[in-house]
Amino acid sequence: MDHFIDLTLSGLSAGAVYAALALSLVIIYQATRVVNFAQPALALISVYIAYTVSQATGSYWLGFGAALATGLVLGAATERLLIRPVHGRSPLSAIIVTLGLLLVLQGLAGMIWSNEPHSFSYPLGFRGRFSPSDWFALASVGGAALLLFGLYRFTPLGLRMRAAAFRPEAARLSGVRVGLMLTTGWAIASVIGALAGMLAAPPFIFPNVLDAVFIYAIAAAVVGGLENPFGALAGGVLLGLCLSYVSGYAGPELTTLAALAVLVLVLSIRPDGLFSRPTARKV
Amino acid sequence: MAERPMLSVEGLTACYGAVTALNGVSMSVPRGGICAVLGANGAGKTTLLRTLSGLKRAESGRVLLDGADITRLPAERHVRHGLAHVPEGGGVIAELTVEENLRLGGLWRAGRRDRARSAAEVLELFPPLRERVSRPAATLSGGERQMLALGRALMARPRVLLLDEPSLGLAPLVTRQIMRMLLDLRAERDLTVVLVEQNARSALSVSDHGLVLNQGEVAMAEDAGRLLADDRMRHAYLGF
Amino acid sequence: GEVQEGAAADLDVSTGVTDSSIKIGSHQPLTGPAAPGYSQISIGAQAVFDYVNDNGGVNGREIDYVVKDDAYDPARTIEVTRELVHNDEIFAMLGGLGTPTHSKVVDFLDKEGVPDLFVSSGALMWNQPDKYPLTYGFQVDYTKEAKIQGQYIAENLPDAKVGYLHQNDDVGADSEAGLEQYIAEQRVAVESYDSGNTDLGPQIAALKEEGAEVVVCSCIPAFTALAILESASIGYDPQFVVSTIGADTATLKGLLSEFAAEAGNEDLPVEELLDGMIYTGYLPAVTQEEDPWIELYAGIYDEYADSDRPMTNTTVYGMVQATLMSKALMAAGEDPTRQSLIDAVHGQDWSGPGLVPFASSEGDHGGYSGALVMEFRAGKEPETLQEARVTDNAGGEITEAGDVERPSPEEFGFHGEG
Amino acid sequence: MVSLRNHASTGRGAPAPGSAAPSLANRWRALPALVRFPLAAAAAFAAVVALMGVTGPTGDLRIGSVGYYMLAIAGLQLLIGYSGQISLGHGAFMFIGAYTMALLVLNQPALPLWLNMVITVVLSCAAGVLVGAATARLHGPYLAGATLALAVGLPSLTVRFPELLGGSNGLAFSTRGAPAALAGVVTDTQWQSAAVWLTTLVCLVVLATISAGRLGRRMRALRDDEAAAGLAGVPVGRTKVIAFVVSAGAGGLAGACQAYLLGTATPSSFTVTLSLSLLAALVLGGLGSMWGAFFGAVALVYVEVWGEELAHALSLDTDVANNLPIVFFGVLLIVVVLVWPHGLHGMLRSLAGLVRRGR
Amino acid sequence: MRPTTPDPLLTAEGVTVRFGGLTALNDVGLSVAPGSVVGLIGPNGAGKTTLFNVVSGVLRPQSGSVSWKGRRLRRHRPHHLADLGIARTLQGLNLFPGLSALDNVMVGADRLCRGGAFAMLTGLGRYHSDERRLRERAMAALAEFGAAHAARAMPGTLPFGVQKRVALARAVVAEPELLLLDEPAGGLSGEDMAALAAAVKSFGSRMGVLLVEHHMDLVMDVCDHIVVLDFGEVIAAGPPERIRSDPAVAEAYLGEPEEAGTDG
Ligand SMILES: Nc1ncnc2c1ncn2[C@@H]1O[C@H](COP(=O)(O)OP(=O)(O)OP(=O)(O)O)[C@@H](O)[C@H]1O
Ligand SMILES: Nc1ncnc2c1ncn2[C@@H]1O[C@H](COP(=O)(O)OP(=O)(O)OP(=O)(O)O)[C@@H](O)[C@H]1O
Ligand SMILES: [Mg+2]
Ligand SMILES: [Mg+2]
Repeated sequence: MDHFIDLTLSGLSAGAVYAALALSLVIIYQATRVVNFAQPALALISVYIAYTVSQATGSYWLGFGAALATGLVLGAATERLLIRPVHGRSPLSAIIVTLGLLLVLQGLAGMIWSNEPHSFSYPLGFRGRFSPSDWFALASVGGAALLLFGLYRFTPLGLRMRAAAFRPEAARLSGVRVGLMLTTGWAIASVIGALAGMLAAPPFIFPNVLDAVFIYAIAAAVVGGLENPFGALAGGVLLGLCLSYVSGYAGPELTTLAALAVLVLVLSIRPDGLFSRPTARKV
Repeated sequence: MAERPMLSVEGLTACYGAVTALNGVSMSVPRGGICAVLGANGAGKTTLLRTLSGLKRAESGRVLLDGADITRLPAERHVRHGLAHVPEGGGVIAELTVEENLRLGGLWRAGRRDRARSAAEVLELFPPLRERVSRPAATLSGGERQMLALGRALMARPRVLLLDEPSLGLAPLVTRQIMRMLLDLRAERDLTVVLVEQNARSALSVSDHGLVLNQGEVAMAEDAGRLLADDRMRHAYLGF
Repeated sequence: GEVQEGAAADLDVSTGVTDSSIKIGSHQPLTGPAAPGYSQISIGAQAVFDYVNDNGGVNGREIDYVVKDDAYDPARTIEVTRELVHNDEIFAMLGGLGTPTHSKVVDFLDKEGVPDLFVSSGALMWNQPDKYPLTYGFQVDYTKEAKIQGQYIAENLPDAKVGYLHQNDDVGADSEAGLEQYIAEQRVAVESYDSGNTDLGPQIAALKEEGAEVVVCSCIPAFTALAILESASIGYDPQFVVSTIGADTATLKGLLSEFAAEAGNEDLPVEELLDGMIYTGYLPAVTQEEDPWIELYAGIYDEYADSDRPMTNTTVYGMVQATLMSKALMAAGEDPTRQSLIDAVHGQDWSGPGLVPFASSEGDHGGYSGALVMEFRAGKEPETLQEARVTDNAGGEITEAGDVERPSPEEFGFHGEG
Repeated sequence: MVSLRNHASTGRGAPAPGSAAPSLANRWRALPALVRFPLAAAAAFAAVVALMGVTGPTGDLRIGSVGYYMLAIAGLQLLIGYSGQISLGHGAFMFIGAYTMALLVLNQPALPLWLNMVITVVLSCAAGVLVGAATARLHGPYLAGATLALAVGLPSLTVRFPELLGGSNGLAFSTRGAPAALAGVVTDTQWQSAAVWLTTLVCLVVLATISAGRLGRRMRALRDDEAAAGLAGVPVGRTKVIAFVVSAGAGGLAGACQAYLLGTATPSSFTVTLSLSLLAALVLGGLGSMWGAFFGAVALVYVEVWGEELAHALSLDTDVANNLPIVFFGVLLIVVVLVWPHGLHGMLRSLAGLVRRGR
Repeated sequence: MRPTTPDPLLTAEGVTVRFGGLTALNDVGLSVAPGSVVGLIGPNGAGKTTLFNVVSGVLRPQSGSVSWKGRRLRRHRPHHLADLGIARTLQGLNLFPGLSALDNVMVGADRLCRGGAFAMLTGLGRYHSDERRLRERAMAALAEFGAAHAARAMPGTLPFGVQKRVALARAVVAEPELLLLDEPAGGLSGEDMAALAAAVKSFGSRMGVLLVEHHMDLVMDVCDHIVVLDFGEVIAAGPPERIRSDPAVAEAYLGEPEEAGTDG
């Protein structure tokens, strides 16, 4: 029983991290219909900046702020410089551009900070069954999802962002500054991505540190449905728990297969994820 | 014309790559005027409207809205100047609900109360929409989408309305209602309308003025009544 | 289908040797998920070669060390190895890294007649003189080391419940084979991890659940650090016994440096986390600053290494490989051929940098053949709990190695005009 | 106006009047696919053999690598470029193929190579049926996510069944090289690379035939508009599955060729990176044409090499040098997609167009 | 219907479709005889497209049945239509933008192939004869609608009217026995509309046609029989003359009767 509770708790805190990165994927997907493969790299650079800042200043929270700010800038810049030129082309173009950016940024991180791991601390204490850091992860990710949900559903900005994402031309005719909205979407997403990075990276950072988390984040986003921030949250937690149980009871080498199984199971019942809206009418 | 025209276009030219779709088009519509733009498929009618609303860049020429040059403004600024465009095929946002689509249309205007009133008016105008306010626009029938597109444009309370084939897919009764509505709006708020239509007869019947495009050039600009009456022109350009 | 045996390659050649240089090749994971940690090895080796070249080279020749990145992907290893052999025309291979990777090129190197010295892996397969006459191991293999660990635990902690924490590849399997010979009865749990998944929570929780008082950790450094942190986080305090691959204390300290304040001891925060850790080793550690070899290496590192990070045991590992290589090349004579290099390797007395005897005879290609047992002491020199012992990787006895002679670098003679 | 636009739109492929070469090209294009594709393949094979005459042993190996990557990418081309199903897990089929080949060589050494290849194709097609059927209802990112999970999950089977699949060290074996009669004339690697290319080209002929014909048309139709394709009589689900099966077969065979050429099958060769690289190479080479597969495969094999040579030539700091090839590939991806939306193939075609117009 | 008409091709009986709380079709029936052109009209949202969707297997009705040549269709899917001999155009264009006009039409002709899966996959057997026949048939169909010149062009580069012709050619190339047309005249100019009317009339001799359209001139001109839907129910059915003067239809759909003829 104790073991079960341990696994549940560790699954929850891992799930929160998957959820955060999944959330950033969902936002970008909603904003530009792009699955952002560069997300882990954007988060990675943010985390390295945080590392540098907190090394220099000695303050974790200054670094934390710097990471979020870096995420904001990087996200916006990526959208402006790389995504906008391929806007309206096939989804593959965007996938490849973000893949390219992933390679470039991971390579750059290796060039600047080397491929060696650096020690990187948790936001709060890491001791305890469900440590303060775990609480922080769960609370900050849940809070972010709530804020986003509110933003999208109830504010004019959210409405504008959705309109710009779905039908840019129609949105422009209603006075929406489409470019600005898409950039905003990317910026918000990358801030959350940076948060995910800050939660996922400890105890070490190195250029590939977010790779595995990213795979699970994609799985979580798909399981939850890409149309809904709560989907990402639920998908992340569900996946975190499943993987923790599988790893604990059946062996860690099965975790990736378990992720595949969860994905196939959910998608065979709901092809558009758990929280998708009813499928749109096509004819 | 003594009064300053609401919309005036001078020597507008627009191209798609090597194809010149609009070639030196000039026109002017007085405040409260309704101008029908006619022409065969591919004549450049849609291109004209898209250039007017800034969706397409003009190669040369000027567009003046109530005297202000709006040629180089990006599309999203036009609606603030009071110019609304209902594109060909409506352009509703299928993923949003009917209510959200309408809300979006009025978003740039301040005043929540004002917006609510417009929404009520639009739903009054198109009763089928009222029963479907909370449904995704994707589930609407073709005609219902067209109504929604019009409604969204009206939410902006435009001074000039550009309509691209509004009757497409609409039942005759609704088409007639829309034509009548245009007349009402003109009477009420001095709305100026540029109306692109295949259905030349019904378009001309509500217009003051008709403009016939042929291969991107103005083939004829005439009083609507006279166009309707002139058999020769009708056969040559309008095919009826 | 399987192939027929080819004729043995001609070894009386001096491929890669010019009047002024000798070309040596290696494949290392410089990028990708396996890069962290390991990229230090070639930096260390390069620094030693630079030092050698500045100090007379080997018999007057400079060593040209060519490292190719294989990203730990065997397909790439095969490609870069062929490139090294055919295009770069290396004289010999040094310290090709990784079991899954290097195991795919031993046949090829053997067929091409390229001496394959000092493979960077503790797998058992390098020591098969009949099958791979040109391949020589370097580090103590996983089974030997585990036997020594097992015996130590059986003798010194006979009543403790033991849990294993393994990497789920040959490191884990070979170690378990060794441990089981001595402490099968004491073992209460076997947990494994995948190096792609940095969440050790479930494994540590399971070890705690089974009540393991000793945890034998056959892990790479990052996972040793993770195990320590994870245990600390759930308030579990077993005695860790760590294999040499994961016991690079310098690296561990670096990895744990941020958790200093957490450990509670403000003066020696990081060391507190590692205090009392038992580990096995066969090379001097960077922390042994008095050791003449470490002194030399530290000097070389400062002067030549292309790195702004502190030197670690992993660096020392590469440096020792390079030192041994240089010595072998010196011994291969004025006009080295591949055959003369092999002969030199066979007859060589390697005592010097290492703390245990090194096997490279015609019949035993095993490399370092045993280990010491040490304990990490916060703020102090590590304490040697048990002097060097050696053994084989099957069911053989463990014997004390006796006093291992360690000539100083000057006496060792691994560079010069000859 | 109609006729004018019509002319403009067909102008790209149409011959410039009066020049001789295009008429030849036209006659070539008029040949039935059954003649044209095998002829082209035979010419390509001759070119490859000739090329191996002048490259060194490493070059021979790389030529072989280009061969099997090309096969895998061509299969992906059919799946993505034609049927529009974006798969991020094609490496999984290579994995299946490579392990099938390895197990056959190790356990059934008497079987001839061609039979191994046939068995591989059958097995990987069967895997394709499973995957295709499980994903037929999925769209866009959902399909991408599911296939990505496949690529990540499948190789971990090796750790689950270490006795059979060799654990994380994988399987190593040696394959037959050149026949004794040719010893000294042809090296083993040359022989093996040629065998890989022969396999690849035979499969490319099949893939080209499929994509040029009815099945290819069905796939492109459902890629463009699934609902309309269904109403026009295209069996949507079945066509999607067939696309998966065919491309899985090609991917599996590519994996088998890799295993045969390198004599190994190891899980760390089949990471997500492989799947993503295949996709990247496909787009880099150019979607929608089998030439794209060729350029993509060349880029996949050689960009890394050039990047390393560049790093070597610049004698950079280690950290920078180590990471330069990755950055190099990333920049190439971004630049090509931004500047030439139709990939390297598109770029070369437009260059050729410029040259022709310039004459 | 008239007693002389042959057995109907298609019959729908008691079809009811609900979307959540909204009843899109309520107990609707209709039938199409070979060689007849049946018009289906009604206000926007009346359920015309929904009925098409039921007939073509896109939607499954909550109750009611669809029969083809007297046999009840159960669980049929859209791609079965072509094999049954039914073709459908969509509201809007729905050409395949990545295929040339000719290829678009060849997709529609797919069912005329004689070769099986083997030929498709290997290029052997009937592969080439099939390709050749399909191409010839498709060219003939394009020529019939006056779009032969556009065969190699991509749909996006074609004028709207020509695109519509290509879509029609794609629908009829496989010689269906029943053609379902959903607003074929939308967006067409007068000239193209006349051509369309002629084409639909000519279909009448070869196949049954079920036509949804808002252009009353066209409907009245080409249809033998008209069914009027309103709020998902049939409010009138009969020959054009009767519909034109039906007061219920006028109120729901056409507007005041004296204006009824002025559209088109
Ligand atoms: N995106 C485009 N790319 C290239 N050419 C285009 C594009 N859009 C329109 N054209 C061409 O520009 C010309 C004018 O087209 P436009 O759509 O303005 O005509 P229209 O009068 O609105 O026709 P319709 O009655 O069919 O709507 C046509 O020749 C058309 O082929
Ligand atoms: N998938 C769906 N989900 C919810 N409601 C739907 C769906 N499809 C259709 N409806 C509703 O059913 C009604 C009938 O729609 P249908 O498309 O059949 O109308 P129609 O007669 O074709 O109209 P039009 O002439 O405007 O095209 C409409 O009110 C529409 O909103
Ligand atoms: Mg138009
Ligand atoms: Mg409809």
